Amino acid sequence: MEFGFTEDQLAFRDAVRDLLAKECPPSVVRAAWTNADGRSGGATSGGGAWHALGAMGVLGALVPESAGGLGLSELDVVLLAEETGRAALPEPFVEHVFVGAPLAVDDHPGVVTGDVTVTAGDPLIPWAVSADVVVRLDPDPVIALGTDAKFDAVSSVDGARRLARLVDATESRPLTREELSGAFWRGNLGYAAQLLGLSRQMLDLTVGYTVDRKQFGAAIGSFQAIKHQLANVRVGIEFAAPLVYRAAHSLAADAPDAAVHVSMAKAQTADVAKLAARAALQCHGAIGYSYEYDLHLWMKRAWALAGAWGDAAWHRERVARAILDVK
Amino acid sequence: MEFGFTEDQLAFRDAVRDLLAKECPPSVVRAAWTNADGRSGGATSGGGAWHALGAMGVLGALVPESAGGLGLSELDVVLLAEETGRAALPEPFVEHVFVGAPLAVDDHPGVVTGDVTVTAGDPLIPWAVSADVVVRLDPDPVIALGTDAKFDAVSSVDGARRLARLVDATESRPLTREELSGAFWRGNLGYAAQLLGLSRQMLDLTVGYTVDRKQFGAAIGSFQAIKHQLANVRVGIEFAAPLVYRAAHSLAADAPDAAVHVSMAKAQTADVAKLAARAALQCHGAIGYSYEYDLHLWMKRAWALAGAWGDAAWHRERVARAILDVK
Amino acid sequence: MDLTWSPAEQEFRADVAGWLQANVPSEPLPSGDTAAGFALHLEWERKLFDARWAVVSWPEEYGGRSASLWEWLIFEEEYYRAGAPQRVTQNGIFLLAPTIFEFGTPEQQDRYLPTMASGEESWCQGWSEPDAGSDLAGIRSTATRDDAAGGWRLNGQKTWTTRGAFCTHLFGLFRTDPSAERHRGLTYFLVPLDTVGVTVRGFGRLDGDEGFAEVFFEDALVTDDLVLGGIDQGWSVAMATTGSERGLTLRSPGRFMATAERLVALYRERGPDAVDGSLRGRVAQAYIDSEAYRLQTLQTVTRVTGGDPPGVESSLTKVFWSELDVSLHEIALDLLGFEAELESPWMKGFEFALSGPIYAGTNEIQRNVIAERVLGLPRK
Amino acid sequence: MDLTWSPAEQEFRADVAGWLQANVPSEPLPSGDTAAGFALHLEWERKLFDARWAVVSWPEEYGGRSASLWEWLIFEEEYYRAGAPQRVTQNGIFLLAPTIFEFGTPEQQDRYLPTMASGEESWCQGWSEPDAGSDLAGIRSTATRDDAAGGWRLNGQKTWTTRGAFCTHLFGLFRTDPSAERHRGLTYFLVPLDTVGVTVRGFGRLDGDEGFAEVFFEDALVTDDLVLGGIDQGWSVAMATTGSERGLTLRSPGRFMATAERLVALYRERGPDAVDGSLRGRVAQAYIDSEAYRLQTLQTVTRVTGGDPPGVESSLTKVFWSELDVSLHEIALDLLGFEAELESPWMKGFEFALSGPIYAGTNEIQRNVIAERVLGLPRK
Repeated sequence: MEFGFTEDQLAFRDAVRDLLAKECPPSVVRAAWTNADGRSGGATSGGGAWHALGAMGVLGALVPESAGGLGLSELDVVLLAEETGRAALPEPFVEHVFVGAPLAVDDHPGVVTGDVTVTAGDPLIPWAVSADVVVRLDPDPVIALGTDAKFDAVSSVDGARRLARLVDATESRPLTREELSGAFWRGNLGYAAQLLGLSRQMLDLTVGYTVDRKQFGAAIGSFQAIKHQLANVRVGIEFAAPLVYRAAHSLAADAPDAAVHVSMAKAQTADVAKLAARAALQCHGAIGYSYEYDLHLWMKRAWALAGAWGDAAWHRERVARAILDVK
Repeated sequence: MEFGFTEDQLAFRDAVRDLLAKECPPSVVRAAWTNADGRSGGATSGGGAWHALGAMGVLGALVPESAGGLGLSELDVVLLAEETGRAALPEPFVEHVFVGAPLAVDDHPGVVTGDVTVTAGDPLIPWAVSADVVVRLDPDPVIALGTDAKFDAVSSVDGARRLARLVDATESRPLTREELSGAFWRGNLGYAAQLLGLSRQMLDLTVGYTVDRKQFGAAIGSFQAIKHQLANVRVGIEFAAPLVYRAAHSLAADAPDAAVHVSMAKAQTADVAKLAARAALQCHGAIGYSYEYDLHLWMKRAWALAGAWGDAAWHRERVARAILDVK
Repeated sequence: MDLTWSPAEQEFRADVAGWLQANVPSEPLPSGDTAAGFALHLEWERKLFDARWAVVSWPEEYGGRSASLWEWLIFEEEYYRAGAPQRVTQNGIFLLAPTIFEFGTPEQQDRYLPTMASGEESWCQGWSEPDAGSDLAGIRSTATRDDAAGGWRLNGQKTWTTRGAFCTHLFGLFRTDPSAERHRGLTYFLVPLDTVGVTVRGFGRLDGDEGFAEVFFEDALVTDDLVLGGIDQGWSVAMATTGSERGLTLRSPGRFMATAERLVALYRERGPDAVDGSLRGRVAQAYIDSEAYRLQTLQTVTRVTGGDPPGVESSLTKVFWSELDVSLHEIALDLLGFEAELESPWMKGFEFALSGPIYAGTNEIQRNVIAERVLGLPRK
Repeated sequence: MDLTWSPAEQEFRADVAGWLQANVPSEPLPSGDTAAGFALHLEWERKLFDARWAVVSWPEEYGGRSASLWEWLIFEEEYYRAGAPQRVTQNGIFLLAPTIFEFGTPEQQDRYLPTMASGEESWCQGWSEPDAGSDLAGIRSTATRDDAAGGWRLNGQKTWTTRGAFCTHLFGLFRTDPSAERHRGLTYFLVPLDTVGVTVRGFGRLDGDEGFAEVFFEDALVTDDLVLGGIDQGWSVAMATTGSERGLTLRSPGRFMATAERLVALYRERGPDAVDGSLRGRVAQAYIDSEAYRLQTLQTVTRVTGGDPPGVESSLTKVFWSELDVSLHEIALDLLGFEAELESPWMKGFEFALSGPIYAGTNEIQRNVIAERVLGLPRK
């Protein structure tokens, strides 16, 4: 029995964290709200962070070595997704690395480097227009492999997450049942990890602010009303993280309960991210409510991912079916 | 439009409050846990408070004047029930005044003075064994008018509330559909009012304790963690009370939505009483957890009444049916 | 207790409802917290004013109908029920006007009230400063006597000024006695925003609208007739205003009843297919809470009409309505499931609702007030 | 990451489960917090000890099996799963024993550990005093040097002493340096309750059991060999103990997993007919939380086994398990509906669960610790 990550896994996480600190500071997230494609590279499609991740091999991490990838498992990349959440990376990271690249690599070897970008949706597809390959889980699970896909764009509360519905694509193939299932649970694991990272960052940001901000002659972080809200967020994070890591292990090990474990992780992280967002905003007060302050960039990503691919209640119902209904 | 009570109604409340302060101090509530019948009179059946209420006419308040009662309405007595909750009166007050006396008075004129005690249950009947007349709402709505009723006693968490199920009674008559409905909603109104009074008393007790109790060199009531818990209870009470009073008005006015209004009141007061109990215990700490301290007497009554005759979720579902389901 | 409306009140309601039905724009106006939307909202305000619906509770001479509190409640219920536009003039009408009625000179009343009611002049609130948010007593902006110029020189900065970038005037507190501490030595000023030395910079809110502004003062001269109440009396004058903000006038039950009704409609559409079995009970609870809020208001109005002024209990109200508003929108978003993240009135309303527990005294401050001034717990 | 148990661990589990299946009383014992029940529980403790299951993680010489933390977790899982009796000796075994192992002399270890493990001597905790509850540094009970008698004279009062009326010994803090303030000048004593000058008065708990005691000291003489750790070193010695109380050893995941399983069984019986649509999701959430608690413990044990001592993070654990325990029971009572008020293991368990957020440092204190020592917020 050992519940922890290997030195290699932690080193990989640290490398990605360092990369994101350099390539994806908050200014990049903010810029993505108003640039052409909502991604990290400014006006051009595919950003600086994206290509740097590609150069590191991360974008093909789950692609078999035989196809040019790193041949890693969900357990090896779960911490990377958490880091991209912490950075609020405006890229289809989960959609590409966890979902799309393994499905598309046979047709598009460029997914390994990120020269070809894959995205995925169920049914709302983020960064669909700027992607090269699109996976749609619902309705009619399909992978659109060519350039003829047509979209209806819709607006998300998260300005970077350029959403669309896939309307039509002739150069496409249906997903097999197995591909669909794998894609769905891997994607949910990735979102759970990102929600965890988003929660950590919202908490850190708020701790930093409340230590500095003075009112009534004291740092507001010294008041119990602030302390206890943030302590509750910290408790929530503490008891969400192991569910995420266990789910990654279960998927990697192809455990029979893997899907239920992912649902547990997604339900818990969706709830804690919403709690973190609410507490962070309340403890910030008016400054958190202003567009110029960064908090809302994280908060809105959290809101979006908490509902995507099944919200907390949906995933809890999956758990309920597994544990409550007599088979 | 006027949302308030008349001078007469308030004076009646004050008189009952004074009576209970004298006849039903906490020592009487505590004694009822261990005496023979669980009531306010010590070893004898029917306590001091009961006869005093009878002498004041309260016990026949809803009985028509033609039958010797005061001929009052639910609106006139709702505040009295609230006071009996505040005092945790160990008597079948709601069961007798709101439910049973109007049903039994033709056979037993003594209900007006309390010489005959009526109780009621759905299906668990409090103080059944010491009562003279018993109303059972479920199963088979029936009023047992004679002395041959047989009971199965069961134990409540509230040691004063001697519970039983009615097993058999030959001297009885079935309730009409109208009697049943009236009894059920009037009883729930009475419980809602008692829950409100219980909540007020638990809050007052806790405010008193936290003002006095010092730890870390200060009254614990000066800490935000205590203040905010108790402020939340106070808010809850503020927005439960008007629902109770409106429900009383609706029953008195025979309004078409009266039953829904009672359900709103019961749902809200059950929730706020549980909140008040939890906050009161937590803010007291260990002393609240001891049997010798009075808080638990109120807390357990609150737990019992919160679940009796439909808990908060049951009553919310009644509201849901009325407002959500397209008729 | 009498829960019926009098024939006169019913007639008043019918008048309001009839006029609104005939006049409320069929398409919602763009947000009043944008420059373009604000202008369109002012047109609507003018229309309201011309029909004498802008300030129903004011005396006739200033454009009102001397409506009772009951009639005001009825007006608000119908206004929200009709889905009529947001009142972009509300900071003036609901926060400043009560103060002018109480503390203003007759000249100030005649000068400012009619133009405020018509929307010809629009007012924003200059309370908060970068270092004075929850703690308003920490205000640092100054007003220094300039006898030569015959007035006061304002210096400093206000911020989080709602719709400040679109308004013509600001009301706010400035420190006139620099030696006084905290709540003392502040004075309440009325400031035209086109005064030389005043600079307004709009900035965005959470929901993307440019609803906030920073206002900078550099030796801006305001004359003596722009002082409201006495010199150094600003705190007590302002408290009367914040009393209004937190009290009865701003958050009418009609707003939450209308939202609850929309939530019920959404539930009827979406709820029966929802996986989440808790939604039904949560919708019912939110509806019960909006009823509770309405009834508690009726109780308060009865008391106030009977001569008992609203007091610190308004902190109870603030906590309740602000949390109810968040809850109503959260439930709606949960009903929307994965579509919750899409642009919609519910998401926009949710973002707005999140400001409720923050502005006009955070709910943390309100809970302190409840604990100390309602329950009697020790300050420290 | 490896989430499988080794063959040796599986064998250990089978041994535990087999023994428990053969030996756990088929009828639950009466509450161990009553005099009669306590005696029956001690018989059970003796049976555990004789089979070397009483203190599995202790060295063999004191009756244990030198079990690893993993094996201890397995033991606890099986113990709760089997519905085996409450451990009435737990305050000694889990709170005092770690302190004796760390600070006791060899003589103290030999004298007290074996009799504690067998239940021959039973220990209660003398921490709280009437004026020192959450604020343990406010302890006023004194120990005064009496050279003539060759020891210390204890005076004062302890209270909220769990099972104090039934135990033979007490461990607790007394002030040896009256001039020292707060945490300084306290000494940790081991006190036989039959010492002359010690009076124990049992009193009732919320659930009606006589589980609490007050202990009065009047010039009670304790000899030097009853000092644990150094004179005036009591606070740091005690903190090691409270570290255990709050940490890994007391609240094993097995307890909450077993409760969650019982809740699932109750839901299967009652849930499908329940009117309350939220119950299904709440049961699932409580199950998820008990899983989260188990997994977080695995994470911690991995870290501790790797040499990293458990730290202030134990405050996170305390808040979580105590609220989870309340929640598990609240959901069960909601499933029971109007029958919730009847005597039942669920109501009894609920009453007990309510003590969780209070004892061993209230959750308010724990949240302060989390904010200050985990998050780094300023103390004041």
